[in-house]
Amino acid sequence: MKKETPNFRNVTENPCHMCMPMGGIIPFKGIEQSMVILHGSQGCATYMRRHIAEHFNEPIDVGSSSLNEKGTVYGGEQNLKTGLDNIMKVYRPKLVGVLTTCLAETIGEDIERITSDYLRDRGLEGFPVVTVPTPGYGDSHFEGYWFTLTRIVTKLTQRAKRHSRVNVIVPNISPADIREIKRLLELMGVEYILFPDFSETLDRPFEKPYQKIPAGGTRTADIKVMAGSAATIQFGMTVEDSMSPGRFLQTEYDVPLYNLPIPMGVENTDLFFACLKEITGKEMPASLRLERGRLLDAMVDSHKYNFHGRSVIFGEPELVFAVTKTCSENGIFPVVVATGSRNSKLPRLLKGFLHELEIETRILTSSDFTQIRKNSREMGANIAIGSSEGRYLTEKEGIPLVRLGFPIHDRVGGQRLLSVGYTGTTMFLDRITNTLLENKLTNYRSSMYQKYYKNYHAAVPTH
Amino acid sequence: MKKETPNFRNVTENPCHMCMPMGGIIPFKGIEQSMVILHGSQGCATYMRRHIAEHFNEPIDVGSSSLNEKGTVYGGEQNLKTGLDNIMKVYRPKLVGVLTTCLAETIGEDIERITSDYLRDRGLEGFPVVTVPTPGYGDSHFEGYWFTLTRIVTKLTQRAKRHSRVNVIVPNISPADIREIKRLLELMGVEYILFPDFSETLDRPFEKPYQKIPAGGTRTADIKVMAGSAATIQFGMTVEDSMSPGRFLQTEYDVPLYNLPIPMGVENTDLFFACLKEITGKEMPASLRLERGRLLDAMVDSHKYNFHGRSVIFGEPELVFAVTKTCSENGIFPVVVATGSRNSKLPRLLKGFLHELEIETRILTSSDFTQIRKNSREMGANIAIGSSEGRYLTEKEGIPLVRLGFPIHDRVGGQRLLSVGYTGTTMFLDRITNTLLENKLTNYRSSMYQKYYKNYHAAVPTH
Amino acid sequence: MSVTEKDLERILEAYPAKVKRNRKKHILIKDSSQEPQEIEANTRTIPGIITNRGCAYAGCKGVVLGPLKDIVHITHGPVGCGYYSWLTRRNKAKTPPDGKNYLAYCVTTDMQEKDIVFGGEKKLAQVIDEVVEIFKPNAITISATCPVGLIGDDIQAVAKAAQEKHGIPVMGFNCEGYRGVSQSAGHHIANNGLLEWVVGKGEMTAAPAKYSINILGEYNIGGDSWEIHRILEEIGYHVIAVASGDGSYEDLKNAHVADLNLVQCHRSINYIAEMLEIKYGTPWLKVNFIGVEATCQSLRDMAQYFGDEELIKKTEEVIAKELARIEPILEQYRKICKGKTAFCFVGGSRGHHYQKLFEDLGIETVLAGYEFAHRDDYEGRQVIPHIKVDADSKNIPELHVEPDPKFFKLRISPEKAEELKKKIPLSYYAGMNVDMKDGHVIIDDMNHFETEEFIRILKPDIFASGIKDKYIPHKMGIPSKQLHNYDYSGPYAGFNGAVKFAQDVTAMFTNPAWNFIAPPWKGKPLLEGQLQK
Amino acid sequence: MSVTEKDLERILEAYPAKVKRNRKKHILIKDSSQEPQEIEANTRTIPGIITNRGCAYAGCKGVVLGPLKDIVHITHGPVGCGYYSWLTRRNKAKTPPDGKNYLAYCVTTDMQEKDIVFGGEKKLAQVIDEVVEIFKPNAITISATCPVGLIGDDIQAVAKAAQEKHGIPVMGFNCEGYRGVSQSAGHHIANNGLLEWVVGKGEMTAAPAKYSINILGEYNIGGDSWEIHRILEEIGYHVIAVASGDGSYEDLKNAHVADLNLVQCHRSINYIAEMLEIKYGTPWLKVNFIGVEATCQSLRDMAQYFGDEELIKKTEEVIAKELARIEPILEQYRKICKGKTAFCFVGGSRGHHYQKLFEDLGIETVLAGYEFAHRDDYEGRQVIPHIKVDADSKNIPELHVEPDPKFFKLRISPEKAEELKKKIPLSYYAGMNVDMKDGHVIIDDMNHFETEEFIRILKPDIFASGIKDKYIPHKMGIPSKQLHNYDYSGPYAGFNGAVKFAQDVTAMFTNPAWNFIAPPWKGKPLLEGQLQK
Repeated sequence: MKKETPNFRNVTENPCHMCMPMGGIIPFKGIEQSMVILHGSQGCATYMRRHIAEHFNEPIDVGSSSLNEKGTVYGGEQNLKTGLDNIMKVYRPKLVGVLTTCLAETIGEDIERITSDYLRDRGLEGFPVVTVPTPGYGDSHFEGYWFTLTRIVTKLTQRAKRHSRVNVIVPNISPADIREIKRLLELMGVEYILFPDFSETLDRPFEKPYQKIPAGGTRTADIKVMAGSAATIQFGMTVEDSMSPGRFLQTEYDVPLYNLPIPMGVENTDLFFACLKEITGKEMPASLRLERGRLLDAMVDSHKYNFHGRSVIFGEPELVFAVTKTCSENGIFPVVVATGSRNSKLPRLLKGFLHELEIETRILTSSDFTQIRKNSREMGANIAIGSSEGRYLTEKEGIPLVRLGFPIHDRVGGQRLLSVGYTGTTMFLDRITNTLLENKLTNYRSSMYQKYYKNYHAAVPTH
Repeated sequence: MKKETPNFRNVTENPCHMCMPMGGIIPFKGIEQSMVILHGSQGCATYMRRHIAEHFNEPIDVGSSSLNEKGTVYGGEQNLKTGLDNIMKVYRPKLVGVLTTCLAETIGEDIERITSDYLRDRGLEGFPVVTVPTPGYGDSHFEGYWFTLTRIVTKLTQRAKRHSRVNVIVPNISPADIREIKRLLELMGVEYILFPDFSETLDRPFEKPYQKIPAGGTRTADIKVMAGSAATIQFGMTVEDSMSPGRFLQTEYDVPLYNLPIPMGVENTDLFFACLKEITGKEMPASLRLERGRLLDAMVDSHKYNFHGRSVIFGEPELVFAVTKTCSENGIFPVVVATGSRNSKLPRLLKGFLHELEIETRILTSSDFTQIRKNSREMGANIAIGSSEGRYLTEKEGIPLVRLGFPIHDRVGGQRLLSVGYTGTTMFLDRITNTLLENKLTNYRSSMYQKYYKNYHAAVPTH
Repeated sequence: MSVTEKDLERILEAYPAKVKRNRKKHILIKDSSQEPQEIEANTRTIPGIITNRGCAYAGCKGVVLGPLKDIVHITHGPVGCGYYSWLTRRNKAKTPPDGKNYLAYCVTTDMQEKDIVFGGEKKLAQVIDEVVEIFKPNAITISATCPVGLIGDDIQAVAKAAQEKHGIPVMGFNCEGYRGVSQSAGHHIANNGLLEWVVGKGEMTAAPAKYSINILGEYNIGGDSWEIHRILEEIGYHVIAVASGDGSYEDLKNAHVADLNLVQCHRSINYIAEMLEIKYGTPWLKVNFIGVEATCQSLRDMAQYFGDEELIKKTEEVIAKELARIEPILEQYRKICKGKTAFCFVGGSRGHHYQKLFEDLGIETVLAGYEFAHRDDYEGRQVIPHIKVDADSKNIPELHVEPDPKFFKLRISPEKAEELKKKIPLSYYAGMNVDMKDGHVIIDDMNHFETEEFIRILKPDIFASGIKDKYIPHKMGIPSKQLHNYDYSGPYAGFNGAVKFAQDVTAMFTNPAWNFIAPPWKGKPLLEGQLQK
Repeated sequence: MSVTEKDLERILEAYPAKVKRNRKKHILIKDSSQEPQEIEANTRTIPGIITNRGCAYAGCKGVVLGPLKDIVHITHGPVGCGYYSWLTRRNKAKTPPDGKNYLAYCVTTDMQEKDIVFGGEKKLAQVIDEVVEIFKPNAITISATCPVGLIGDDIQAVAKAAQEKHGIPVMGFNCEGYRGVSQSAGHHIANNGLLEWVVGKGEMTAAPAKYSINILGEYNIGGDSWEIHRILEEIGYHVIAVASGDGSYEDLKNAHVADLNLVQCHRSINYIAEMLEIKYGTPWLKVNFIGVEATCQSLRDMAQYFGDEELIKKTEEVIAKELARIEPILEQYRKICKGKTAFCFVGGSRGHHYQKLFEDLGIETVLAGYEFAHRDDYEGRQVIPHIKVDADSKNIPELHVEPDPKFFKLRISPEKAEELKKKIPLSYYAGMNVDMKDGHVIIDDMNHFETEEFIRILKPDIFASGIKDKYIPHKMGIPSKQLHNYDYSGPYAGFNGAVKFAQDVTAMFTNPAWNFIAPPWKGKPLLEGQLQK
């Protein structure tokens, strides 16, 4: 069974989450020809660009209204308008996102009003500016991501004629994962609107000439008609209704919502296909059945190694949920499951299946790496799954880390990591199994010696 | 520049190659409903099944004529015929391969005559039995593989009406690599006969009921008409003409031969597509151009880590050639390139591009791991690329190993390793780069300390 | 489930008539009312049957010689055989202080076509020279593969000359793959050599400590031998030599001074045990350290042999302590394992030994057999005089030994021996059959086809065998455990090994992947209820 | 290639008129006939321009305070800022024997909405209590982020109370992100605090050894400081303290006893250097350990300062030895680098320093600039009196210091100082502009758009900046080197650093991936000749 371990401390020591506007930037990078500006101190935009760029190895252009002390007193309206002017002129975007920061929120900036005035003043009525209040103290980057999606849909989507396409709303997964989901949809013959689609924009192919805003991203015209879609599939089990774009489309426009886990692991991926079948009536093609079969074959074969795995899984709630499920399916017992978010759905959802495992799982929300480390040690975790920050678990506790999620900055290819669908799950599992094997074989001799040879050696006379 | 380092010793210490019939088994596993029997001691079949099964994690059914001492004196004809009887009865194959072993060859068994007699006696004229003389002392498993392909084509292919399909003949790459090549061909809209196709047979999806001979494999009907194909693309640059199925088809049936390197690395993959364009006139689709662009992007980004790589590459000549090229393209300087095969084409081909690198590369043929290890140490190799046997380079010399090729028995998923095409190359490179990074970061502190801190520390008074 | 004669008939129907007749003799349905039931074993393998048997070379170099760590084992032949027997048995060995542990090395003459045509003796001699120079081993073995015998290379002459030249033992083994009918021939050949060339060559004249023993037929796969050592030494035994897991030339040469030989793998090593008794007077005792009950029984038998009250007491103390420690753990695993059924088809002794361990966990073995055993391994040593030696086995030279004038010493009186034999398996092995239950299947040299068929009928919960047949049951949805290399796990011997085995086996039953083997696109739409809509 | 005024005009045309006017003042085309050329710097960033500048918090906690290893640095604010400044500067530090190295930790109060509404002082005080209990650091800093100042949390009061409670220094820094116009404001705030609360708090009253020095403005990125130490200590210098790479509270509190302060990064640390001179009488010398020639010059300047013949001789010996060692290596790299051109847009000093290293390799810097420098960093300190302090900078408190009654000691006479100033940059920095060649571009606060445009015109062979702008040139086919975190390489300082840099840069030029940037489906069918048909 599992238990929840509260974090009783005031201090956050080595955080496992980032701030809300950080999460809000990513969705805008997944809309075609879109730009984003943060209303606040310029340091916010700089820090976040730095971190996103380091993960994706891409230029991450994010504007800032560069508020200074004067702005804190008299308001930052003029700064934001100037910022918008410059962005419109230099980038010629088709959509602009405006996110707030601690500063703007604390001084009470009304960005919706400011941007409306701006558009009117400049004669740009109808130009899509999406405002998102994302105070850094509000929630974690996870909520920032989802709330931004909801704001975008709220702003752009209009009542539309019913059509047969399916909305597919994805969480902060890798560009490669998004590409894989698109491949799966195409194999199923499902027409879709995938949102947000940063599969090309945040994993840009080398090409000349350089484009300030990369090609790709969900078309705004498509977002507009999401209200008329046959259904919404949203990989957002852990998302609160108030920041759920799928829920919004359901409530506002009666688009049936299938809220699913990220299709990682057999059961979650089956669910995705079952759902597609329910919506479209289409059957899984033979090639996908083969992929599923190969995953099962791999699971059967690797279990002899996997069942030695005691995993600590950390990061954004949605990914953590899917990884925990995948680990459970493979006997890689999740002993610590943690997120820096306050998310309240995650523990409930985890309990939904963890009770079947006859082990203790510690579920940590609002957690930090110091708490995660302590619990990992206590629970004897021997494999960590999550972002690069987990390297401290390796350095301090000798727990090897399988990198997954965001950010990955001490290895290459985080943006290319494939982990969804049957084939992606197989790849993910092979990474896990081989890390367990590597660790076991590296430590094998010393531990074998400790366990079985020491006494023998001591007792045998040397001759 | 590079130099060839001969192996002056008589002893083979930790071999880097296996015997010829081992290589001959794999192609038969890539033909639909085919079985194979080794004519010789039963230990040969047992040992080889064991090794192939451990790599692929699949049942590997290979018959043996189980020759014993009596057979060595009176010949093994009766044993082979009985063996064929049993295989025909129990497996009901559509094709049977007969490979010889040291024993059969040394006592001079004429398997072509024996099997002809057998088919006539049993009234099975026309049933395809492909005989392949593969003495264990003849050549390495690499030559066994190619010679077997040539024998299969020689036996099965018949003059045929010209058609537009393209023969694609693949070396001993992973099932995942074969699937990827098929995906690329399909994206290009090229109709093909891929031979041998063990992409499903040696990486079987879990499915019930169990089939003795798995579904999949090149259809014999397709092999029959390879003589009428528009062209042959053969990934066999290092293959001698005498064992080149592509050369045979060219000489015998005028099928144009495009002998190419394995499509691994930008240049080799470009060559594949250029070749497909030349044959079919078809252009690379946009989606593949994106894949290529992402590979280039990854190459540019990762070079800052890769150029610290000094690689030792070992294994079968064809794979070694492609990997060496890929490493060179990425600044992962190949300092030792080795094969256990006597292959004479490999050194010549390597010199064709290695001269551009201003480094010494040691090229070793007929090599063993003791020689590879010695040369790796002398050349300061810091990354090894090849089969599991290279683990001795890790254990003894601290050189981390990126597993690739056959066999991989100390990690899972060798059969699922994807390394060809633009995307496969990207995955391969990420494995390399991350291994270099892992090794660097693990050893970073101690080496930084050694280089820069030691003196400082010694000189500073402790206070 | 059980197999009826009718089922058997139906299975064998797939074969040609002659094969059917042959195979039928290798398969028994245990029926204690019919005892003794005779089984055919150690006869030629049928060609084209996908057997799991290996060859004489595999038995000689691969099994018996290979684990001796301070010896460099040269495979004389083309490259394959050496490569394929390179560390594949997972015999573990601790490197001694002098560093002489060559197990990680595969050394071969890698014969080429020209060597076949012109003979390989010269190359072999050169390789020996190089090996001496590179490794400075305590001894060298040469194992011949198929072509060597055929082309007439005289490896014994080369060995003799090299031994004189280098002053270390150089031993030739004519274990060409075609000799005999399975690896069993190789065990025999290896054992003859070890007895002739190694045992008795040491300087010791008497046991260096009380309760000095040898362990024969224990190969330290996955560390088994280390666990056995741990237990024996805690009780107070002194192990002189092990043949051959974590063994060495240096130890084995003094094996003649032990007071008792334990025989773990009867099939592979009984030759040596017998000959040691004749030559040096050391009795042998059949033991089985696989399984908790079996281990306890073996320890008690050993104590009985020595008959010392202190030893008996200490034995019981150790057993009690170990059981108190492991039983609560095993009990947890038993909850899951209990009532399950197994196939146990392994080697030449494990097929029997592991039944005991399965039994400890409440798992019943419903089919068992050996790859390369002889009739005595099934029916007990009493049948040995009645076994008809076939042509293939006749070709394996028999070593005839006599009491050693210098070292022979009667350890126990003939009377005492007779008395003990009534209580403990001294110089005796009763075979597997006696332990099998009525209705269960005993099968010799089971092949892939039969494996599949018997699984379909008996639907075992676990299949224990090796890597070659591992994936057939896997693909049929049955967990499959390699008992040759333990799936890179182990040790499985002794008390700690039993716990490890219980853990591994339980994990196989609880592998959640099995939950998915009924694909969701077949059967009822079980997922819809889960869709949050 | 060079940029003409017309080019410049064309580039700036893309901006709204007001922005164009503003940006034009930040860009110079060097023209020595026009000297002095004035540049605008350290003024407000234009909103919506994708600047590379950070904020005051980044400069204070991220740059100056962060590397002090025995202090726990608490970020008081919401979680982001602490997270984003967590080890991202790659300041290396060796853990001292007492284990007090907290660089790997990110500690924050992680303010929540309720803290914003009700104030965060109480939580901050609790966090300090916990930090003291968990870490037992030598000191604690508190760095405030944006909301803290706005909601009126009095971190100084909290710090003071905590200092009294725990008996260790607890220092509050009001470095809210909106203060000043860039991270430069943060440097100033941090330095004021360190001077007021740390330096002079140690027990030392006199330098413990001859040639005792401090190194200021050296952050040990990638191990730079260690290489500098290696050289200095070989010559015979004794380093008291470093501000702040691999530095510590324990060292810094005795910084007042040094006889000379070296200033590496003029921008971030000149405040401290000046104040140390006023307060303790320690002169400062501008040095540059980036580049071989620059390092030699700096070492010679130092020796001149002390004026000791032995020291001068030893300095020359060390220089000669090092050059003899590294020059042959550098010569190899020069063959590839020579004649190439660079952009060098970094920080507040590196934009100048690295030009020297590029020059060592034969690479000409055709565009250079700083993110957050002031006019003196471009034009030289002589302009300081003429700099118009704008409203934003006025808000940063100025610390006014006076000679310390206890520790002030004149190190050299005013006459000697004047004499030295003619030869060495004592208390002086001449700025970057003087080293730039005519026609080359000097640019302040360059943004992504300008980066792209200038690359198109000047086509440099290498672009040196940071991670945020790294991938623009990459995507344009230009190698790009991060000089903030060195792309996880380094050190680049001193002699060994120069070799490392040469190696890294050469590798970028020879990256074979560039060969493929002209895709084969465009242009001539170059591959067909290679097809073996």
